[in-house]
Amino acid sequence: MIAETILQIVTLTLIICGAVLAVTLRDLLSSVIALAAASLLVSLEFYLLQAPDVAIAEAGIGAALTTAIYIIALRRTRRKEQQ
Amino acid sequence: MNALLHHAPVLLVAVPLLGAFAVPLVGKLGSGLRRFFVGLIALLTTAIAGYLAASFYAAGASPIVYVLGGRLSLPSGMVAPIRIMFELDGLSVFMMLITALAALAAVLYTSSFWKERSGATLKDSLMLLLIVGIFGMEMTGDLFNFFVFLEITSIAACSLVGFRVWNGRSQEAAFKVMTLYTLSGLFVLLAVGLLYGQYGGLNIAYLATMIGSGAALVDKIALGLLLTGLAMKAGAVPMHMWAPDAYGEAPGAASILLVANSQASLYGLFRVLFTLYGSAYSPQSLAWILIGLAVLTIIVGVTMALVQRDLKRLIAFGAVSQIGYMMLAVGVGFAAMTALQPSDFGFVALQGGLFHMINDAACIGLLFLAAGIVIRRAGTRDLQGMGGIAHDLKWTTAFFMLGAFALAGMPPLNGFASKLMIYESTFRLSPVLAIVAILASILLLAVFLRAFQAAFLGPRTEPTDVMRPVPISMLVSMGLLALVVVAFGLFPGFFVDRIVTPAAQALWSGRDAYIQAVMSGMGG
Amino acid sequence: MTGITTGFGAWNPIAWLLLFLGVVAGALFLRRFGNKQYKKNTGQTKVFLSGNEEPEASALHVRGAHLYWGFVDGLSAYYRRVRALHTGLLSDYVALFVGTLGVVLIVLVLSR
Amino acid sequence: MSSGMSVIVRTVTRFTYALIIVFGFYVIMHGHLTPGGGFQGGAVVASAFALALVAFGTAGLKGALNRHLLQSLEEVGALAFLGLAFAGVGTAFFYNILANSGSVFGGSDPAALASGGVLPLMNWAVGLKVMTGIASILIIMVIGARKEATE
Repeated sequence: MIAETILQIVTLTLIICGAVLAVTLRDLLSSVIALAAASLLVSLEFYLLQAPDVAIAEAGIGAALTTAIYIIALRRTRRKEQQ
Repeated sequence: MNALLHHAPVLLVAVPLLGAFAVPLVGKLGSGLRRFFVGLIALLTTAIAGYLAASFYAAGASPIVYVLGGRLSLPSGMVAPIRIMFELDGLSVFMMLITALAALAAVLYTSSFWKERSGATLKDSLMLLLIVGIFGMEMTGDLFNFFVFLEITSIAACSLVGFRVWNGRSQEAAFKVMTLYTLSGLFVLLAVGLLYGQYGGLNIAYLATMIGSGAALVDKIALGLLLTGLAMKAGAVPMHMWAPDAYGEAPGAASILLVANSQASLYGLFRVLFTLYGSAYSPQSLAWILIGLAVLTIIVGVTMALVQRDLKRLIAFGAVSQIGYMMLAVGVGFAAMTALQPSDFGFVALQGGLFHMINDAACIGLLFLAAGIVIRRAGTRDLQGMGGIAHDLKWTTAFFMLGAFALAGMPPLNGFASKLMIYESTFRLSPVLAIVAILASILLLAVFLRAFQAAFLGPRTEPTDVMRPVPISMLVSMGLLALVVVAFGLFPGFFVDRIVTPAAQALWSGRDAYIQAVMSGMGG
Repeated sequence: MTGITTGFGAWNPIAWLLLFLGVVAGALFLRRFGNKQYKKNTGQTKVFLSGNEEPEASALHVRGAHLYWGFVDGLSAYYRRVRALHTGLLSDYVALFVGTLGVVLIVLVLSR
Repeated sequence: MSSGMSVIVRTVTRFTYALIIVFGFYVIMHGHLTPGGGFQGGAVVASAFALALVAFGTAGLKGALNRHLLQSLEEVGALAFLGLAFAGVGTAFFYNILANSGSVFGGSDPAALASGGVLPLMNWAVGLKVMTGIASILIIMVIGARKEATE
């Protein structure tokens, strides 16, 4: 019980870190990777909350597909965000 | 009860959905066949809607419940407890009729407009999908399904707004609309989640009984989220900014479906206010929020329409102001209903507001469809560059004039009848509101006279488009709406008695019947 | 059957139409007593502009943006504010949306 | 875009590509028994496709896998789903006609792979629609990006 609580707290903290990084990073590719990491952690959190169904969808859509789409879109623009 | 009537509610959603997915496959066989197929689907949908409405009113307008998946018992003998249902009361059937009218007009209009352009298959598919979403929103008895259908309309509407992919302006409008629609969808989803967390159910009737004991803080927050999100999708000021962009950039036939979409959101708002919360939580402040938004919508919509130079944006601001009239009437009805001593003028206000919905769909639709032809002929959307259209397009001119006069409330057309009911009932609550509404209506007439004068009158100008007669299907489509305008104008009593009064009664006193129809049948 | 009664007033389009037709008939009847000396396509019908030549028809057509300028000018204080609201920026749209949500929530939470 | 990414990415993709697809089909196939289903499985299969597309670029696109075919398959998936829903219209829309019928999917063992009536079939239909739909979105995006780059 305690272990699970700690795991959840760690996961949630990391999700927030990933989200903040995704917004603040100036390198857009790193930003996308941070977003993917946050998505994957959200997926883990769904699993911990006993929603494996949602976890699979989140891992597939949030972590894999949106990242791929972002990377494809990034090819059309510059990698660094301008001030 | 025969089989077709029994399945009619779900067929209204299923048939256009089938059409939407079959259109690309049929389209591979030829564009003529595709247009025939889409027209067939639209006619079939309208026929089902008409049949359902006729039998509904003949049977005394008591709520119909349709359970998807039916009753299936597991091998263990347990009956599947999961029920996704459609529930139709007077208001749903009334809204369904509006949508069927708009859908038929839009599909008829579009069947020749895009004959030679690419992407027509996609547009047909998206329009049918939008029709599916609107019908679903109006008929579902489940709050989460309401959200799902709301998202279907959002996605289809955004794609239709950004349909002209070669045009940067339409891409920008689609992006704005998509962001705002997604945000409003998230608010609605958050509210649904709050209610689900609180009461463990998603059925509107079930939630209504649970809220019946008095609203907690969570209920109030959910109500605020639902109210704002749906009012935004309906286009209430100050959240109306997307409406001119969307209406302006969408293809002509899609504009009328966007109007129906806005009205479906308004329907959701009324359903939440009157059925989901209703007598359980109905402070006067809620009515005044609605009235305040409505007055802002009326004033800003009309005055901004006056200074528009773009014909479609001008009509769009006119459409925004009309949303204000409906919200004003229903707000007044809500205030009268929830006052310590309910007064009868509230019922008249509800009747007027709902009657104005179908009138607005017909008039605004007529204006948008006529404007589509005018813009194609003039080669520009700028009123400054137009003139003399009336020399060539006799029928279009007549239809535009009819729509403009009806919308501005000129007797004996339909807009006058519904606006009269709104004025008279609003006057009883607060004379100032009625005066604002009347002045705005006069200003609306000025707006459309300006558009008419600038686009249709004046000397003949050289058209940029090749001179071709307006296709028959477009004239038939506009004629259908014009027929509604004239018929509802000349015989308002007939239609108010038949279709508007059951809808108003569903709001005024139908909450218990709506709940009972589901809750009493839950076991069997 | 054709009309509606609101409880405070009534509206019958058929009666209105009959009255309207009656008024039109009366007006046409009165028109018959008018001056019969009027001849088309003569100097009688020419536009009189202080003796100046009549301009081309296209020059006389009032374009869309030129109507009601006096009205708009009179309300310029109002229009300046409302137009400033319509920036066309998505962030402003969202800000107004969320702001409205905030106001609605505050009113709802405070009431009853 | 046609060039693709570095050797590391491509090598890893070669190893994981088939695994992801097999897992996706597993999720679709067992949708009525275990967590997941048509949507999730379809998304997983499509993510394998996205991985290949990002790693190898459009060079990895074989001629047979063009977007017209994918879009047609997507429509077929959607129509199959709706057709199964329409099949129950004798009782109610979405009525499970095969359940408890004693036929292939109508067995009485609730844990068997061939159980659940029309549910596995609907999972396959949804899975087909989702994987082909997302794949065609990706192809359209890649082709659009390439066109912009060459112009």
